This record gives sequence, C-alpha cells and structure tokens, in this order.
Amino acid sequence: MKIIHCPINGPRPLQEFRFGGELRTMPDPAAASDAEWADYVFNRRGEPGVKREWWCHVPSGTWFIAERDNRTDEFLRTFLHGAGRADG
Amino acid sequence: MPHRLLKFALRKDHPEPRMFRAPARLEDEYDAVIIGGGGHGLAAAYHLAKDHGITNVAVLEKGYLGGGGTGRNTAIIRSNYLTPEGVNFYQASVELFQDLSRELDLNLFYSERGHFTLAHSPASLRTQRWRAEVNKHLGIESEVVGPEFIQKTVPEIDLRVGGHQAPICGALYHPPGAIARHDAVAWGYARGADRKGVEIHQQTAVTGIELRDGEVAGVHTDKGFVKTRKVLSAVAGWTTHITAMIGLRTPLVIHPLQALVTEPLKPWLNSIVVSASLHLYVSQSSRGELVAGASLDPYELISMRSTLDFAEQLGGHLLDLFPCLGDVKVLRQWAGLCDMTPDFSPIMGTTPIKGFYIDAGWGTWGFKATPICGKTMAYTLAHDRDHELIAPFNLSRFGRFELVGEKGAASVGH
Amino acid sequence: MDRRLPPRPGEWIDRGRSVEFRFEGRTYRGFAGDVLASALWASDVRLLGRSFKYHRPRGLYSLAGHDANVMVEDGRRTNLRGDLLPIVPGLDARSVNTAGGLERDRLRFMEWFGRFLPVGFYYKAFHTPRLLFPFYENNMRKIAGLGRINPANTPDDSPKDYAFCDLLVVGAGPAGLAAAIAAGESGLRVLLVDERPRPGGSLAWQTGDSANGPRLEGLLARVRACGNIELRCGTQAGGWYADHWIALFDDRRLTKLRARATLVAAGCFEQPAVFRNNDLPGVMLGSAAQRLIHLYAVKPFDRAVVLAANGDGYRVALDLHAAGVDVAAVADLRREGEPTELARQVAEAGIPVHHGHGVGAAIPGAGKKRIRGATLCPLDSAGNPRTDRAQRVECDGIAMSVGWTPNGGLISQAGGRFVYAENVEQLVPSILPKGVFAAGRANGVFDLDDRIADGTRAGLAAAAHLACTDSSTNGTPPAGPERIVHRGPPPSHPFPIFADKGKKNFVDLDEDLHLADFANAHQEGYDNVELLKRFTTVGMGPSQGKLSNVNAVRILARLNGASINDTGTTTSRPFHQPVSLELLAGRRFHPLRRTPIDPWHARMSAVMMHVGDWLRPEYYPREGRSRDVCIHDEAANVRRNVGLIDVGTLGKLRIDGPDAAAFLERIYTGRFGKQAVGSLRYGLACDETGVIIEDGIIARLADDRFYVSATTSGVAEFFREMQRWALIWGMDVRLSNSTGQLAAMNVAGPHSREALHELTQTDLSPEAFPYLGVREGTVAGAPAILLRVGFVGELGYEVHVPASYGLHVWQSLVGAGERFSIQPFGVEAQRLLRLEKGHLIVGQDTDALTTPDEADVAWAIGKGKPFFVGMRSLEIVRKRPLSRRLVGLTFANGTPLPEECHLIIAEGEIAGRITSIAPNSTLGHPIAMAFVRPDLAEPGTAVRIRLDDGTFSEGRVAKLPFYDPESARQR
Amino acid sequence: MTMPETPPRRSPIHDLLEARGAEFRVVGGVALAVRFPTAENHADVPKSVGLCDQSGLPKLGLKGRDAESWLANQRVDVPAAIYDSRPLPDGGVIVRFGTDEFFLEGGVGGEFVPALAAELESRSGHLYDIHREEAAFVLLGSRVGEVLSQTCALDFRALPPRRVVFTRVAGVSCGIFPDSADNVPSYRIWVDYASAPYLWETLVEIVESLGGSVVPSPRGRV
Repeated sequence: MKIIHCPINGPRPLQEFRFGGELRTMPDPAAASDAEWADYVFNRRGEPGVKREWWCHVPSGTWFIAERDNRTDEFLRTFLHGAGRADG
Repeated sequence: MPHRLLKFALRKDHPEPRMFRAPARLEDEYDAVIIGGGGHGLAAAYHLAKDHGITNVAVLEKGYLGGGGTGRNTAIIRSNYLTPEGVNFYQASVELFQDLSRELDLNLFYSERGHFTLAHSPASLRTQRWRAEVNKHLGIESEVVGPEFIQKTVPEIDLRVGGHQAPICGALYHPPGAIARHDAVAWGYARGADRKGVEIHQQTAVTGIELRDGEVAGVHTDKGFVKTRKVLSAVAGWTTHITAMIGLRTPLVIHPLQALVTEPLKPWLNSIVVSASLHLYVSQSSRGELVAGASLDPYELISMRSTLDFAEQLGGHLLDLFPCLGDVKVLRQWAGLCDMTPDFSPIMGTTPIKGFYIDAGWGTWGFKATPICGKTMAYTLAHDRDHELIAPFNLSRFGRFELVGEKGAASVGH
Repeated sequence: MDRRLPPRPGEWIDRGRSVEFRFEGRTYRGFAGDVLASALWASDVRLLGRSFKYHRPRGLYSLAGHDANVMVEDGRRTNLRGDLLPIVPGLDARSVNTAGGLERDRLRFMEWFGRFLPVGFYYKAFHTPRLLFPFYENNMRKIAGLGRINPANTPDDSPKDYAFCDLLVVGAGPAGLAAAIAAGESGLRVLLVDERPRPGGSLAWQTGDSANGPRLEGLLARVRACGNIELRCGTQAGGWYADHWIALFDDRRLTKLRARATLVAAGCFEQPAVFRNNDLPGVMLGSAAQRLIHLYAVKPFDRAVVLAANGDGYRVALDLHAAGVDVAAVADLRREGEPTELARQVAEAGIPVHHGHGVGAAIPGAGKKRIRGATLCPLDSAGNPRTDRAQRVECDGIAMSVGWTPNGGLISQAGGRFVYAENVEQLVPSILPKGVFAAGRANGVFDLDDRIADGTRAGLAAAAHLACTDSSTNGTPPAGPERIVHRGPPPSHPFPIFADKGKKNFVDLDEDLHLADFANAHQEGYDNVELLKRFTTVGMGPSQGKLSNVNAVRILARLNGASINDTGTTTSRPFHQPVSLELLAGRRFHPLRRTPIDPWHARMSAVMMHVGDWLRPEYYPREGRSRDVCIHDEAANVRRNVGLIDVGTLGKLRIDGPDAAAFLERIYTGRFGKQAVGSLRYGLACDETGVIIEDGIIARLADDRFYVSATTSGVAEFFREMQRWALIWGMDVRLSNSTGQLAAMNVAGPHSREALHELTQTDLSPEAFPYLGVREGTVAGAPAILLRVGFVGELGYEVHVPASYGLHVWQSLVGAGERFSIQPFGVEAQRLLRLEKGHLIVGQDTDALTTPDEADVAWAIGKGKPFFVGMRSLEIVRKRPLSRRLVGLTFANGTPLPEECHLIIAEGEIAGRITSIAPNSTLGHPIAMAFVRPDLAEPGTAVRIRLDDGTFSEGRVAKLPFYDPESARQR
Repeated sequence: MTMPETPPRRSPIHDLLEARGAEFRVVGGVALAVRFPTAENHADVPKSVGLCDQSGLPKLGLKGRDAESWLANQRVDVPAAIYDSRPLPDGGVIVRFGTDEFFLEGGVGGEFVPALAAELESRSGHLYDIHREEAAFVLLGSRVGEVLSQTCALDFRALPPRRVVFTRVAGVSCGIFPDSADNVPSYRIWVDYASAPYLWETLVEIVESLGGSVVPSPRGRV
C-alpha cells in the first residue's frame, strides 16, 4: 500500500487518506461566461503527467496538496494549501 | 459433432488461415484512422466497411488487439440501465450481441445467465425499482425480486451477509444479463474488418494529431505520418492522452478498476451477482473460474498496478455473500483503466474539432456497448453527424448542463 | 511395495510419527512431514491425478507446488495441491475432476477426442445454430472446472497481522541466508521468509554433497546468533505492492509487511523438456526426484533415464544411483557433454552417458498409468531428434534436468525487468527498482560458493541503500562487491523442445497444450506473446505458467524467427501461489456506530435499521401489532400527545469565528448575516453543479458561533468539503464535527412543552422561546442546546446534550412525559410525519441531479446573494425550462397504491416518479411526494402511476404541506 | 419545580461493563468500573495485556486565535508543537491538536478541567469551547504490541512517547497516546463516543484471545 507523507501527520498508509481531486482555481463567477463556468465545473486535466491534487488525512481531518505523477503514482511533494504557491 | 471439428481432425495440416493480416507498412493516406485496436475501435472499423463501404481505414494499436479494457473487463453484458437514453442504447447493443457469434462466425460464448443487483437497504431497493420500471417501460426484461427468489436462484448466498451488515432485502433481476468471451469479441471484429480490407496495425503508437485550421489533417505515429481527415479515438482509459494532443478539454478522469480470478471450479454459480454496497460483482466463467471485481480505485491513476487492499476487501465481501467459498483460491489479480464521466454516461460522437470523433467515457461499462458503439460511431464518421442513439452522449452536454444521470441515486455500474 | 529409503541426514519426515490417511478410498501410511504426493509415491502409487482437458494420467512432476494435475479435495476444502498438502491422520483425499474416480475416470475418452479439439476449437464450433449453444455450453461447463465447492463450508476468520522490517529477504537458501546474515550483521531489522516448511532451499536437496548439511547448519547458526533476523518458514511472499508492502501468507494468516527494502533470493523453477508423453507418471523434473530422495527419503524409480543439459542432471544421476536406482542412461542434449568433475563421477558409477542425445518419447505402460521405457535419439545439427535412429531403453522413470528460470515474480511486480542472457540461456534481472535486490540463482548465479557470495553482496548493497536513504539524500548507494557473473557452461538449454508428429508432447500440463497448438495459433495470427497466451490459454492454469511460459516464449520466438528478448514475456501478477479467500479476507472489521440511547432501544427491543454506519430504531414493536400499525400509532401519538425520537445520528457541526456567518452564506443557499442570535434557519446546500446535496438547521448561538445540523449519511463528506472551502476561501472560521460527541432527541407533540418544562429552567413560553428559536441551558441537569424545530409538524424541541449525559436525559424525558402518555417513535414514523408536513428528505425525494427549483425549495435561496456554491451553475440551468417538479399526491382510500419509484405515465411517456409514499397516514388517506412534468404540477391534476403488474393507480396532485398548512401547531 | 443534580457522566460502554458484573464508583462525576467479579486483577497484566475503560473523564476542547494565550493565563503548561502533550496538575493531559486547537482530559477524580471550563463563562475574544466526549481506553501490558499489530497499520516501535497519533484502529479513526510508565507498555486510545462500543467489543475479543483481560480503572493514570 502506498505511503503518503501528510505535512502534519507524517508518512501514513494510503488507507488513512481520501483523494480530493485536482486543485482548481475558480473563475470569477460574475465575470465568467457560461462556457467558461461549465468548463470550470466539469472539465478536468485528466491527461498523464504530474498533477496538483487535494488529499485529506481522514483520522485527523487534514487537507493538503500533493504533487503526484498519475502515471507512476509517485508523490513528488506534499504541502499545506497556500504553502505551495511561493515556490511555484 | 459440428463439421468444423471434423474438418480439423481429418486434415493433416492445420486448415485455419490467419485471422488477421499484419500489413507491412502504413499507407500515406486513409479515409479514416481509428486509434485503438480494442473491441470498440475494431467494431467501428468493421461497420465502416460493412455498413458504409469505407474500407480504406487503418486501425492503429500501440500494443496488441484487445489488450486494453476489452481484455481486462469482466465481460458482463446487460441493458438494465436507469435513463431511457441509456436503456435504449445498451439494449440495441445487447440485441447485436445476441447474434454476434453468427455474424462474426466465431463462438463468443455469449451466455445468458441472469443478472442480480442486490439491494441492502430500502433506499437501494428504491433505486432498483426505479431502474426496473424504466426498463419495463422500454420493453426490457427487468424486475424487482424478493429475498426468497434470490435464495431460490442462488442458494449459496447468505442473505444476512454475515450478520454484521445490512441484510439483503431484495434485488433487481435482469434475466438477459449475460457474459461473453471478451478477447474473442476483439478477434472476431478484427477478422471481419480485415476481410473487408481494413488495415490493422499493431505495435503502432499515435504520437500526435495534425490539425489544419482546426480540422484534422493527419496522424503522427512512431511508424511515420499518415494523412486523413477523420480520426476516431476509441482508447477508453488512454483517451486523456489523445485529447491532450489536440487540447480538447473533457471531464474525463482515469481510475483503475481491479479484478481477480479464482482456480477453476465445477459449475455452481449460474447467475451474475452484483452488490453495490459490498462493491462486488461476480460470475463464473465457462472455464469454471470465478471472475470477480470491485468498484473503482478511489483515486486517479493511469497505471495498471494491483493492490493488496483490493484483494483483501473483495475476498472479504465474497465471503460475506458466499461463506462457503473460504477454501477457494485466488489465482491472479489484475487491473484495467476506466475513463470516468461525472454522470456515468459515455462521451460519444462529434467534437468541436472537425474530423475528430470521440468514443470515450466507458468507465466500467464499455465492453457491453462494443457492438453498438461500432455501429453508431461508424455511422457518425461516415455522415459527420451523431447517430440518433448517441446524440444524448455528445461532449457538448456538459456545457449545457444536460447530463444523462446514470448515477441515479448513486451506485456502481458493471 | 514400499519405496521408502533408509533414514538419511536432513530428511523432513519424522519416522517416529506414522500417519494413516486415505486416497481415492484406499488406506495408506506415511510419516509426519510427508506431503500427499511423497507419501503416495513412497507407497508406489504413481497415478496421482488426471489432466484438465484430456484426463490423461498424471503423476508427481515438480514436487515444488506446481503440480496442478495433482489436485484433491479433503471433504472440506477443494483444489488442494498434492505436492504441498501435508498428510495428517484421518486425511481422506479424493482426486478432483474425475468421473467415477481416478483409476477408471469415464472422461478419459476425452483424449481420443483430442484430435477433434485443436487449439481454440471452442471459438470455432458450437455457436450455430444459436439455439443449441446453451446445451453445448452446459456440457462444456460440466467437463471444465476442477473441484466442487462445498456448500456446507464456513470460513475461518483468522486475524491478520501488520508487520514491519528494514529488509525482507525472500528465500532461505544459501543466497538468502547469506544475504540475511550480511544485512542483519550490519544492523538491519531483517525478516527472512521461505515458502517451504524448513530453511535451506536447494542446500537441503540439490547438491547432494555430504558437506552441505554442516554448511547449512553453519549458516543457520549465524542467523540465530544475529539478534535482528527473524526467520519464518512455511511463509510465501505472495505479492509485492507499492512502497514495499508485501503480502506474506502462512497456513494460518495473512501478514501485511511494510519493509523498507526487498531482497529476492527465491531461486529458480526447474523447467521441463518437451517430448512425446513427457507428461505421464514417471516423467518428472530432476529436482523432483532429488526432493523425493533427500527430503522424503523415497526412491523415485527402479530404473531411470536422466535427460540432462547441465551439471545438475549429472548430480541427479548420481543421487539416483546412490539411492539404489539403476540409472540406465544419461541423455545429454549437449554434444560436448559435461565439462566438470561430475562427468567423471558419473562414469565411475558406471552410468552410460549419451552426448548429443535427447529423449524422443516416453513409452507408456498399461493404461498409461506408468511408463515402461524411453527412446533415446541422437540430435541432428538442428537439434531435432533422429527418431529413425532411436534406441529403446527400459525404465520406469525419466528425470529431466534441462534448465531453469528465475523465481522473480516479486521483482517484476515491483517494476523490475528481465533480460535473456546467453551465458546462462535464461532470463536474469536487468533492471531492479529502487530498494529491490536480487541474489543467487534468481539473479543468474549458479555455483554454490558464488551464490553465497552473491547473497552477501546483495545484503550489503541493501544495507548501504538504506543507510543512505536514512541520511535524507536519496542518492544511490555505494557500489558493493562486483556483481557475480556465472562461470562455466549455461545451466539451461536454449531449446529443450522436440517436435513429434503426434499431439502428445506437452508444453503446458495445466491446460493440456501441446507443441502443435502453438504452431496452429501462430498460423492463425496469434504471433504476439500476449495474444498467444490469451488464445491458447498457456500459463493461465493453476500453476500460472511457472513450468510452461518459458518454453512457450522459446517456441514463439522460433516461430517468429525472433530473439527471446524481442519476443518478450508475459507479466507476472500476484499471487505467487494461489491464496484462499479465507486467508485474504481474514478477520473482517465491521465498524458500527451507536447513539448513547442505544441501550434503552435494546431494552425496548426496538427494530433497528442500518443507516450508513449507524443503527437507528426503525420502530418499536408492540405485542400483537403489525409493523404498519406500530408505525402508524407512533405517529398518531405524536399528533395527539407527545413523542420522543432519538435523532443522535444527525450531523452536529460547530461553525465559529469572525467569518462564521459569511462562511455559511457561501456554503448554503440562504442568508445568515442578519440572522438573530438565538434563532434558527433552514439551510440548503448545493454542489458546484447546482445539485442539492445537503439540508439542515442553522442555529446562531452568538455573533461568531453557529450550531448546524446535517443529514445522517451526508455529514461526514459535507463537513470535509466545508473544511476544504474554508481553506480555499481563507476565511477565519473554526469548524468542528461534534456528531458523535452529542446526544440529540426530539420531543414533539402538543404536550411536548409540558413534558420538557419539568426538566429545565429555560423559559419555554412561546414568547420567550418562539418557534425557530435556540437556547442554551440545562435539561435534567445536563448542559443542553434546545432547538424549536417543526420537522414533524408539531410543537417540538430538539434537545442536544453531551453524549455521556444522553441516556440520563432521555430517560428523564420519558419519565417526565409519562403522564402526557409520551411514546418513543422511530425513523419510519418520522418519515411519515415529515411527509404529511411536506418536508423533503435529501437522497430520497432528490436524486443525483435534482436542483432547488425541481425540488420546489427555491424559497430557501437568498435573493441577490453575490455567491454560494452552485449559484452560478443554477443561473445557467435556469435558462432551460424546468423539466420536473416535486409535488404532493393524494389517493382515494381503497385505490391500489404505488410504491416508491413507480413511474407516472402520461400519453405513454414517463412523466414522473413517486419519491415517497405513506399508505396509511394520520390524515386518513394515502399521500405521496412525486416528481412530475411541470405541466402536471397544478394541484388537482390527476396522474396515473404504473404498478408492478402493469395496472395503473390514480392520484391527484395536492398542495404541500398536506398537514397544517399554516403551521399553526408548531408555533 | 425541582432541579435534578448534575447526573454522573456515563461511559459509552457502561452496559458492557455492567454485563461483566463490574462494580462502579462515581469519582469526580464519572461512573468508573473499579472492580470485576472475575480474577481479572492488575498484577498479571504486565505479563499479558489488559484493557481498561477510562471514558467519561472530564474533557475540554478549545479553539481559536486566543486559545493559547487564555490557557497560558490559566497557568496551563501549553505544549508547543502539534500533537505534543503536557501533564495537567490533576494527572490529566493537555494535547495541542492544531495551531490554535487544544484538547484537555482531566485525571480520574481531577477537578482541574471542570474548573477551567467554569472559567470559560467569563471568556472574551476568539476562544471557542468544543464538546469533547471521546471514549478513552487504555491498552497495557507486554503483549500490547500484538493487539495493535492486528488492528493498526502503524509501526508503534517507531513512535515517540507522549505524542498523539491520529490513525485507524480496527477500521475506526482514533487518537493514540503512548504513555508507557515503569516499563509497562501502555497506549491510551481516544475514540468517538458513537464508535466506542464497537471498538471495545473488538479489542476485548483480541485481548482475550491473547490471554489478556479487561481490568478495572485504577485511580489516576496507568
């Protein structure tokens, strides 16, 4: 079973986590056209590659962001929301 | 004894010709290129040639025929869906399947077993009745049955599910539910298409799609460039890889789906049994193996690795349902890829890019749709217009917020 | 006749403990430590099973757990491997997959059919005419399959273990022992496993040298001496999963091991040669003969022919000779023969050796139940047997030692790669993933001293790897000793496969596939290893191709005129050996949640129902009353007097902080900014697509403190989403999910105020505590939150107290309500009451696509809000005409009633669906809620609902709520 | 109208203990099982494994920007790092659950936490008290490791002492607090009140299969 490094709880087995889907930025609802909004709501970056995703450590209720390669299932790094922005 | 077998016996040499040729090289240009040598792609090629006389077609398969979802699914065929759009579509597929062995002159072991979707709560029984009523309305054999009927048909089931969980309070029963030999479906279509002149190129990977003024102009492969104005992507779990080549945004996300098979047993399970709340579906193959699967892996992954978690969970749930199977041994586990949509319905037909046609969103239900996808996608390519059966499944439905709610009150497919 | 040899050092049997058992109805004796196959062979029983397809006689073949044709059932379990199954007193084994017993299996005629059953025959026949296929299939299914299930069987739920170590070493042979010692002595916590009951691997049986016993003892002593090596025998590493998560199976339990590195020293599988009748009892792998002699002290044959292509074969000849077997000949496939010392020893033993010879065929005896000879054929330059120059040798056994293939399943499961190496003429690991190591024969190293050295090398490499992963920098480990490379002639023959006109030379014994099948499949276009596998089913049998895949690839490579490396191999998947479902499942945990009132419900013998993880009272049965009557009476008592329901499973959330109100306005569709402290509001929540996902009560306890209720089954997910939104929006709120921490009960009915009054100081007067008010106080001495809600449409108070006071408060309410004839009511009565009141239940009256407009709760959407989750999507959805609306339906008494989810049909089209129904409401006539087409939503409209039997029921659309439209009763 | 006394807090497994014939004593408003009829006595425990219920001890959850300063003002020794703990004067413990979130559990019969809770009446600023009603079970004895290895996927040998870990035990989320004392391995398990009966029954089954037993709650922390 995968080990995921939770920024708060450290390395834990996958079964303690919940996948939260891709990290997305919401367009300004007032400014966005219907098409842009639908794109935000439904479409995903599902192609192979390194993705930024939400993960939650369930026993402690900790949400965090992971950079993961969805081809190899390798977690490149994990960090709390906001913490990752500075370095890209 | 069928005469075919006598023929084998009495001939010294092996009388069978190649089922499909291995073309030496790609031509410079094709009327249509089909990406993906699985059941869907090969069926589309077959119907392009048969129904529309379009034979200058190349099927490009990066691996081997039926090596993707076609060869990895658990081969369940049914039409007891929830939405009228879904029911009509899958019913048309079942009808083609029922005669497919004859059509392709290959025994696909199409075996009608009867399909149970078990309900463990009043809520899930409601959903099953909903499905049953929509099915009946559209002329599909489908009904809600009580525990007694389940016990009578499958005596080995423990309706109490071990006693620690909600007991089984009924089921949706779908007599035409069937299984088939999945690989053979791909081979049969391949042979049919091949005999009609379609070229099948295995070990040929698509590396790019050439667009000119937003229209398809050709396909780049690891064996060179070919001109074409029509490309069909029929690669299910690899769809996002293809759509990324042309920047086409879709809701598709890829999840692995795992399955396992046991050692062969003498026939005992004649029905296909599905339990959404146990995340379990199981049937017994004609070879005697139990073929069982679970629901999707809980996170996106484009890799076909196996997990122990899956085997443990499924083992447990199999015993919850069939306590007598404790000694039955699991031979092998494996995984396939599922391209999931938000509404559990496929994405089919034309796209904003002229000449690019998509056959995707097959999640866990692609195999059963193979014949009808071939027929309708062939039509769509030939006429550059969605076949009416698949119009509701066009990619554009998301922009209009007009989803086709197969999710119903949310339950697993198969 | 007893074939048991005199006692020998290192044998695995305990001669002190004789064991009586039965096989196919006859009684035999063996020793503790025997497996079924060894004990039977010792009693000169050679027919141990029948083959899958042709029901050919089969005997002992590998004695290593791959004898898929020797499967028995013991009365409880089925498909037990005869070469793994220990004999125990009372064992009563019968061969699976025979008709009328092993000896005179009625299905042996299948072999005669063989010529009619070419590879893939079933694809080409029986499908026409279509109507006959079910008949054909039925009979095929009966013939296929192995054992029968035992419907009376019950699984043992043995506990599972989690375990942890630095390094897992798989295989306790010379290489594995050396590796474990090297790693252990450099300080690693090592777990050393071996699937056999005793350690030693090939040292225990293969190299027959008297020095090996002491040598093994020496290694084991060092293992014991080193404190941090744990040795587990009888334990298979069944599969390798991400991050060195490994499934270890012994006969009792599954252990889930988390290692930091994995070292595979699991040795090799010996590979058979392919020639005519190479499957009959008496033909076996050389290693099987050696296991018989050294582990079980059984004389394999009386007169033997050894087919050799390596030194191991000469070793086998010598071992047989030493065991008193008359070795008639060694046929060495190699023209140049064996260069080592062994050749001389064999010559000295007076064993004739034929260089450049192969075995053309095994000559079957009566009924093919044993063999009585072999034909030795010189090989031509192409390596084909010259059958015209065949010479016949009498013998009752043929031992094959023609090559090996690594037992490297774990390596490929870990993502490793293998490459075909000419120096050994077999696959060897080429790419090893990070933290995975290989040693010994699994690593292509065959000389005993080399294997031990290679083990040490790999053990040190693993230690170095872990040392530097510890020091954070995941750099590559310092190179240990040089990789040891095999010296001398290759231990495997490149093509030990000898064509034969007939179809009796088997490549895959599990599936009864012979050489011709491969040529035919290839001719039909199955020229890719994966297609070939699927078409012929090679390697798909119980032994998963351990004895057939290599030869299959060799054959395919020849047919394609390609190299082995270009032909490729099929991928190995878990499990190494088949694993029983009861081991996989083990003890299962079924977490269940109970409210603090649960003991009281139990005393009242309430009928409990599962709701998610929770158990809730469905209703409280009463003597001589039907379920429906009980439910109706519970509901009626709420309307008439006062009822009490345990609503402790409801989600109970705290939203605190300066931004609390603003946060709720973004989560829910309504407005809360101006909500007065001490008041309640209804909260409706959508997902981003505008679909209803939650509803509940939002109570303002203070400017910056809110108390929120949510649905029983939705709260966990909903709360997680709230936490995420709070992060995304960066709002200053503190979220708490107190669902399990608080007990909650609803006391409802005309007398609820009086009943509650007894127990609290809070002023309950309508003026001081109006409808939709919230108060903090005490009830029966416990700190409590009181909420005036009207879910069931009566005067009512929800009382929320800390869980540890819950039962006390409940019992106090029951006591205080006694003179107002208070009665508990369950989930079903509540569903009925809320239906009368026209309150929807999310998930029952809504589905995966229901919007607030469709559910007719648009009133809960705050007008002119800048934002809430789903708002923008609803704007888009609203540009379409509404397709359905949730309405009430009434039915005349006596009309046949629909059930929930029966369809409303108009002009032959689906025009709606019943979502909730109450056949006997307290209103005196049946009522329901339903989705209908908007043109049918007008009150008074008659709608037709189709019932199960196709007949129709008629209902009338009614305005909601059915009960007390002015909500006078709950104020 | 007569107001009842504040009732004793009740363990979620009170009935299960009662069924074992437990004798209860109310200590600091908690009904604690202090004796069992069977020979389950403390002495043997270290040799095998004992399971003990300490639910119902006074607890307090605090959140908010001003939580830390408020606690400091109450002269509480506040742990610095997340999941670190400090002892409370009455034998209880305080754990930091987050940047500004704290969990306090009083000792058996301790008055400290209730007193602190009373102080909250006069609180000000961003300070929020949250109901904490977790059940508390104590696993102790030399074979504790075997109980954990059957129920939890963590390597407890690798855990630092007196630091809380949130994980799953037998399928339910728990906080585990290693607080071994005088060479007796001991783990405190905090679990949701509603899941407590399930977890207790599961642990009892395993403990007894290992020759251990249910033991009465000692005075003070083990």
